[in-house]
Amino acid sequence: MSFTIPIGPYHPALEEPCKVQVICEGEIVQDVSLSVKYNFRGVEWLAERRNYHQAIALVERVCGICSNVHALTFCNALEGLAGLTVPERAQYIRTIMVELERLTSHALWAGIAAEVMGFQTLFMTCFAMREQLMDLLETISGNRIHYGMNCIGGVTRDLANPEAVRITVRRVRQTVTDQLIPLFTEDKTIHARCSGIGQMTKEQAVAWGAVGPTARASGLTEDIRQTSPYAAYNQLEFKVPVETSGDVFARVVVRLLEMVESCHIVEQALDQIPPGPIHHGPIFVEIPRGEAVARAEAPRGELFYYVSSDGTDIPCRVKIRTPSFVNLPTVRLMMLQANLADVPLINASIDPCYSCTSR
Amino acid sequence: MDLEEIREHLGSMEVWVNKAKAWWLETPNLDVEKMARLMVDIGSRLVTVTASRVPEGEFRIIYHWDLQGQLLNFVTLTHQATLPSIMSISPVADWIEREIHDYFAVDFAGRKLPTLVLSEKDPPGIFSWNFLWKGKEGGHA
Amino acid sequence: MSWEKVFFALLIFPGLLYAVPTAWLMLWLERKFRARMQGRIGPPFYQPFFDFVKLMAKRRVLRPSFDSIFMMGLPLVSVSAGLLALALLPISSDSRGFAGDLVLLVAFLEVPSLCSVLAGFASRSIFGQVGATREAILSITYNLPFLTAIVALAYSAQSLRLVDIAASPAGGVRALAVLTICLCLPVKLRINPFSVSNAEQEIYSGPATEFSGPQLAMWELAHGLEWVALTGLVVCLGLTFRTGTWIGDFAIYTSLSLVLVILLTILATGTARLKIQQAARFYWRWGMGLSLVALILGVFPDIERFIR
Amino acid sequence: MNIFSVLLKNLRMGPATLRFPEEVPYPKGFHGPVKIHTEKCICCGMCAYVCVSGAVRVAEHKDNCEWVYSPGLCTFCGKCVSVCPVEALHMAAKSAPSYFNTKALDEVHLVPYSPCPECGRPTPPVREVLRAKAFKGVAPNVLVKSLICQRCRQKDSQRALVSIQVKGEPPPSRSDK
Repeated sequence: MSFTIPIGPYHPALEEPCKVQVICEGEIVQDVSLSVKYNFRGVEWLAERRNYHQAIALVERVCGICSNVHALTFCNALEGLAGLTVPERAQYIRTIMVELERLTSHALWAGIAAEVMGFQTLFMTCFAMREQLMDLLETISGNRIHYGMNCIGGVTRDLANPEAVRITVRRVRQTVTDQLIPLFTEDKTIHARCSGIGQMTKEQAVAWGAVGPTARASGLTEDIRQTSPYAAYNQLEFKVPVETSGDVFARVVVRLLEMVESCHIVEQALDQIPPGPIHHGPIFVEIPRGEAVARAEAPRGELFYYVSSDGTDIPCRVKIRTPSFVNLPTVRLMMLQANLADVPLINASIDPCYSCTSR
Repeated sequence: MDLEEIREHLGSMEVWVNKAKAWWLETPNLDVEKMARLMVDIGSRLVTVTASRVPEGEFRIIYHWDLQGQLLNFVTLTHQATLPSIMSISPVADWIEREIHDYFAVDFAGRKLPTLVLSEKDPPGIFSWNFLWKGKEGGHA
Repeated sequence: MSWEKVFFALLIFPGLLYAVPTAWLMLWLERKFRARMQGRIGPPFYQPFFDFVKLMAKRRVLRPSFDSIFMMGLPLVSVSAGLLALALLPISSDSRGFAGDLVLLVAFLEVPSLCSVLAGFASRSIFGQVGATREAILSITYNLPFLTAIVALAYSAQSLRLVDIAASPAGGVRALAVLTICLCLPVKLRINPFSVSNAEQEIYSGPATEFSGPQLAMWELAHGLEWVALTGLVVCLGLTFRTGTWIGDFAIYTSLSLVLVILLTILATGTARLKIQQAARFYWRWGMGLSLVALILGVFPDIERFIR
Repeated sequence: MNIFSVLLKNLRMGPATLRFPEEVPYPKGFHGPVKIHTEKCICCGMCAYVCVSGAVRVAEHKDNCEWVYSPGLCTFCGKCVSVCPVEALHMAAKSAPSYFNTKALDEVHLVPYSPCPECGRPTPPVREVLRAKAFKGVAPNVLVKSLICQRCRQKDSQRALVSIQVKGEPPPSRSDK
């Protein structure tokens, strides 16, 4: 006897409205249909009706967790269009901000994953660590989320207290290496829940265009920070963690190792950051006619922006391709023949962001 | 396979243009399925497809492909707001084509296009729903 | 047992007047201790009582009359079964019991789980049904080792009276059997790592998904009484020592029950939820193994003597 | 590290959370509601131009300019503060109080116009900060012109054009432009 279980639109395991309709035979999943339309706000449509300065603040609100990288990529596209060079110091500040944001995002994900497994204590540990990062970002930018740091041609605020960043990052790295990595990889109950479920092969990952940690857990090595560097990434050294088993456990490991790498990047950037201006100069930059694309490695994977301009102060077309938009369809492949108990965990393992997906 | 070979294989008379670290090829009559098959065969990944309006009532469609870190953009135009679907060649296109259908009512021939971001009852093509916008262009209402 | 004693046991100690506050105390202790271990403050001690009052004051959801009979009746049955089970426990040395009260106790302890399965199906929610299915499967899984352990205890004491079992000398059989019962506690109380039938992130609260207001309050109370009854059972069967005075027995019984609650909370806080197959495998392997050894030792006491 | 050692550590360290009325101090440079120094404002309307949610609005009247701010609409992005050419805006170091009605916290500030030194008509004020920034190294006789109203400035340039014409250039015909 097969029966249909609607997981969502409102469900304790999903932070945002999304409906995963699961058709089960017993507790074995036979078919899955996804519906992501509950968060649609028409950001692309709205961006065509606002000037560039308003659009930066608007695209920052596509997502609450990876907000800064949205504004950064949009500004990168506009700077490419206008042919601006951004001062070195601004590039480093941007790098530090996106890496801190990646840490925050991965800490949130690790917490949610633990919560979905029913491991509340680990959830609390992750969120206690995330809280330190949020406080740090608040002292840098003035806001806990939606930092508003990027503008065309640079950043709006200088890094006032690099020592505070260094101290927090060191503490976070210690928490990750001493607590999170051993807990996630050695705990028996977590191992029992994570390994061997939600498999995605390398071929499937390529065909479905998976990006970011989801793809890297399946053996792809692609990372936009290395393949086409932006901000200050071409001057920094870092590894890209890759796992080959393609299951939920691999995705856990990839993200945990990425957190360590992010700490490493921030520390390097703090060492190398040059003094100088943080802004290109004039506040109002004329955007010439034309079109440009920009890509960045958001916490969830490759983020893509396309901007076309007709010479006025309002963009002609803004296209946003978020990482979750290509990662979410792969969930269906992972869920087939899985156990009903694993469905929320598989869904959470790709770190889905529904407000990014439907925008 | 380098850029020129791709261009020759597609039979395009245009030239590759480099704009802001990405390569662009404008071909109004691009054979989309042939392009998709070629790109999949050389191990490229479909990043996304962008649609935008052009004055003649048609749509400008850009296929963005990632080839070993390089971004290749194939620009083409729709014919009577229709293009062949590449979903059977590259499964990523499934959601992408559905989203473009929701936004611009562009038809992708050869597949069903259920709504993705809109609810089932809504007519596709929100970018032409002018009744939504009462404020003056560019400012906040 | 005289009528006065029955009423005393049912209504005062260890029945209604003692059990209900203790149930709330245990629910609070579990929440508070878990909060402290997670670095949080946790609720004040009157929180479960306030929760109960608040739920009782909530408006009832209108349902077809037959459904609401079931949905109010099942938690009430569950609460009464918990109280009855408590009344049977041989807490102090002067409790007498009657022949065969062990069988009755086991039956009463199983009623809440049965009610939960029925409630899940009666609620007509898909999550309730999945939760009920899981609860039913688990109940088969853990009852086999649980019952085998009880049988081993009864066999070694040569009696079906709880008092006789509690008074029987300590030994390998009794230790193994009580250990098996301890193993079954987390799954009977539906806490981590065996909170499969009420897995919040998968199927909301399982069988109790559709319950609200006074009905839910009764479920919460029944759950609290399960805590009191099951920890009490382990203390009564595991503790060979009785002080002889009523007040001393009471103090030892209560404090050991609370210690057991804390131990269970540590287990629940330090683990992730297992899948139903993994939970079943655990009980078939470890629970069954332990209880079978206990049963063999109980049936052939010579082996134990031989080992000694 | 074992999970149980984490539990033990948490027990030893005590709770990391706070009970409700207690709160952590706001960091320096926190993005709170926007505040204005009306005596610095030049009514340029930059803040309203960059505001994404329409929380900051500037309305020009005959003899003053109205600066309206709705914290209920504000996204606290700080764009208006960073584009203000005269640093008339800053952000409070405390978050806005909670509200039931988005309009409850609305603030209206009037920036009075100063009279034009030439014609006496009210004109948007010109501040020394901006003059020092924008007219750096300009001859003093031109610097005086930065204070006059737009109308007088138009008249001024027309007068200058006329004086050029007198020197012998043919006047531009209408059809040319």
